[in-house]
Amino acid sequence: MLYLYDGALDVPEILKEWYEQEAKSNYGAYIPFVGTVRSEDNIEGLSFDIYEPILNSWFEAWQKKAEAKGAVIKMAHSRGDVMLHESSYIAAVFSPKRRVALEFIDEFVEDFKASAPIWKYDLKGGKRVYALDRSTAIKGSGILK
Amino acid sequence: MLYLYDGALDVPEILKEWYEQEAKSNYGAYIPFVGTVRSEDNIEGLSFDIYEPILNSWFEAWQKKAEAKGAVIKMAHSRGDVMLHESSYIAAVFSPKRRVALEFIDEFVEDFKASAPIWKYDLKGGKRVYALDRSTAIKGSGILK
Amino acid sequence: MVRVEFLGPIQKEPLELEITNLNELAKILQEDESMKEWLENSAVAVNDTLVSSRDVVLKDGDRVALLPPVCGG
Amino acid sequence: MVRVEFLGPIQKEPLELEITNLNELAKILQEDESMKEWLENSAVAVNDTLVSSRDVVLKDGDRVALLPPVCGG
Repeated sequence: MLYLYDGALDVPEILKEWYEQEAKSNYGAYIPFVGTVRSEDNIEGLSFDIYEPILNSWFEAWQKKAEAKGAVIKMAHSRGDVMLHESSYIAAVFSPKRRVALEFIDEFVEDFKASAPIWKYDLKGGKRVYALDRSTAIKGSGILK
Repeated sequence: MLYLYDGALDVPEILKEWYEQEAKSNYGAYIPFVGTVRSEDNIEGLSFDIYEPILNSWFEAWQKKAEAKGAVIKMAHSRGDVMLHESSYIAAVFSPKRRVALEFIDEFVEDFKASAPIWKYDLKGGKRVYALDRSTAIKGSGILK
Repeated sequence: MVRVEFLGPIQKEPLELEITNLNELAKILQEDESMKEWLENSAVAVNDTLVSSRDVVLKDGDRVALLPPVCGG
Repeated sequence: MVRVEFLGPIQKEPLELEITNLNELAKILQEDESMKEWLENSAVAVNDTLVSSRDVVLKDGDRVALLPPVCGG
């Protein structure tokens, strides 16, 4: 399942809900990845735009990949502003055995960074500045140039 | 930090405590690994023996490795009986950036499985049966044979 | 009519264009100097599916989106 | 005296032995048929530090532990 929230994530609550959702599913491994806003370059926080239709289809494709290995993926992400030391992202894999979960969480998070249609802005002096230097062009970009 | 508990772990509470302990430490990534007892081979649960002196020194060596990369590791484990669908193990890495945390949690969990002085027993018909077939001889075993 | 949307940080209002393929769209957007960098680093979706070449026929009611470099998390 | 402990699933009471090295310990334990398999798959710690060879001098008060195959988690 994919969950989008306005503003920062309630990490303890989400980790708890997901754990309880799968409490009887007989998964042996649960690996969440939590992303938190770091203090750097004098930012006050980050802000996010999300394009949901493509995010949903990207996520569904991953969910199918996970199912094929007997695993399940959950993801939560913030829309809008998230301040320093607040969290904006949680991804989690549940699987029967640990190897699948350890490998999946790594592949999933890396592809998320490279492909998920989410745009990040630094909040500086009350302004929203697109974080182009930390962003990645989606595979196949440039066909209209 | 290393935390040992009698019986099953309170996973939501531990994940929450650890998240809050590091809330202001400026880590960007938090990756817990949660191990839960699966129903298989008609077991009623698992049971664990731990030899603490060597577990402590093994853990401290890993904590130093983590510190050298600017990361921190936390671990919780159960002593004694843990029943089906309860959890017996949590390991977590906090680090500034995601790559270090993703690689560390994998290496740490694998070395934990191969080296940590913890013995697992299946609970079957009220008896404690050593899980030899799923156990790993510690590196350097056999010098007295 | 084909609707063209510019996502995320691209500061450009949506367009409604009479076009039948992505070559025609490319020609129109290349005339807009402010789009030069975005055309180089943006991906293109037709009806919310990413496409990897300009070889796509567009029909009335189709939606095209430009997706600039991403950074979730 | 050197104290020898058998950890985890090894069902054997601790021993107090007058030995000065691990070769002497090996000889004593090899005489116990119930230890045969454990000697093959167990690691050895002296004063809670794992050792990788029998080349260790033991002195009065030292503690030796045998660690059979592990499976935490």
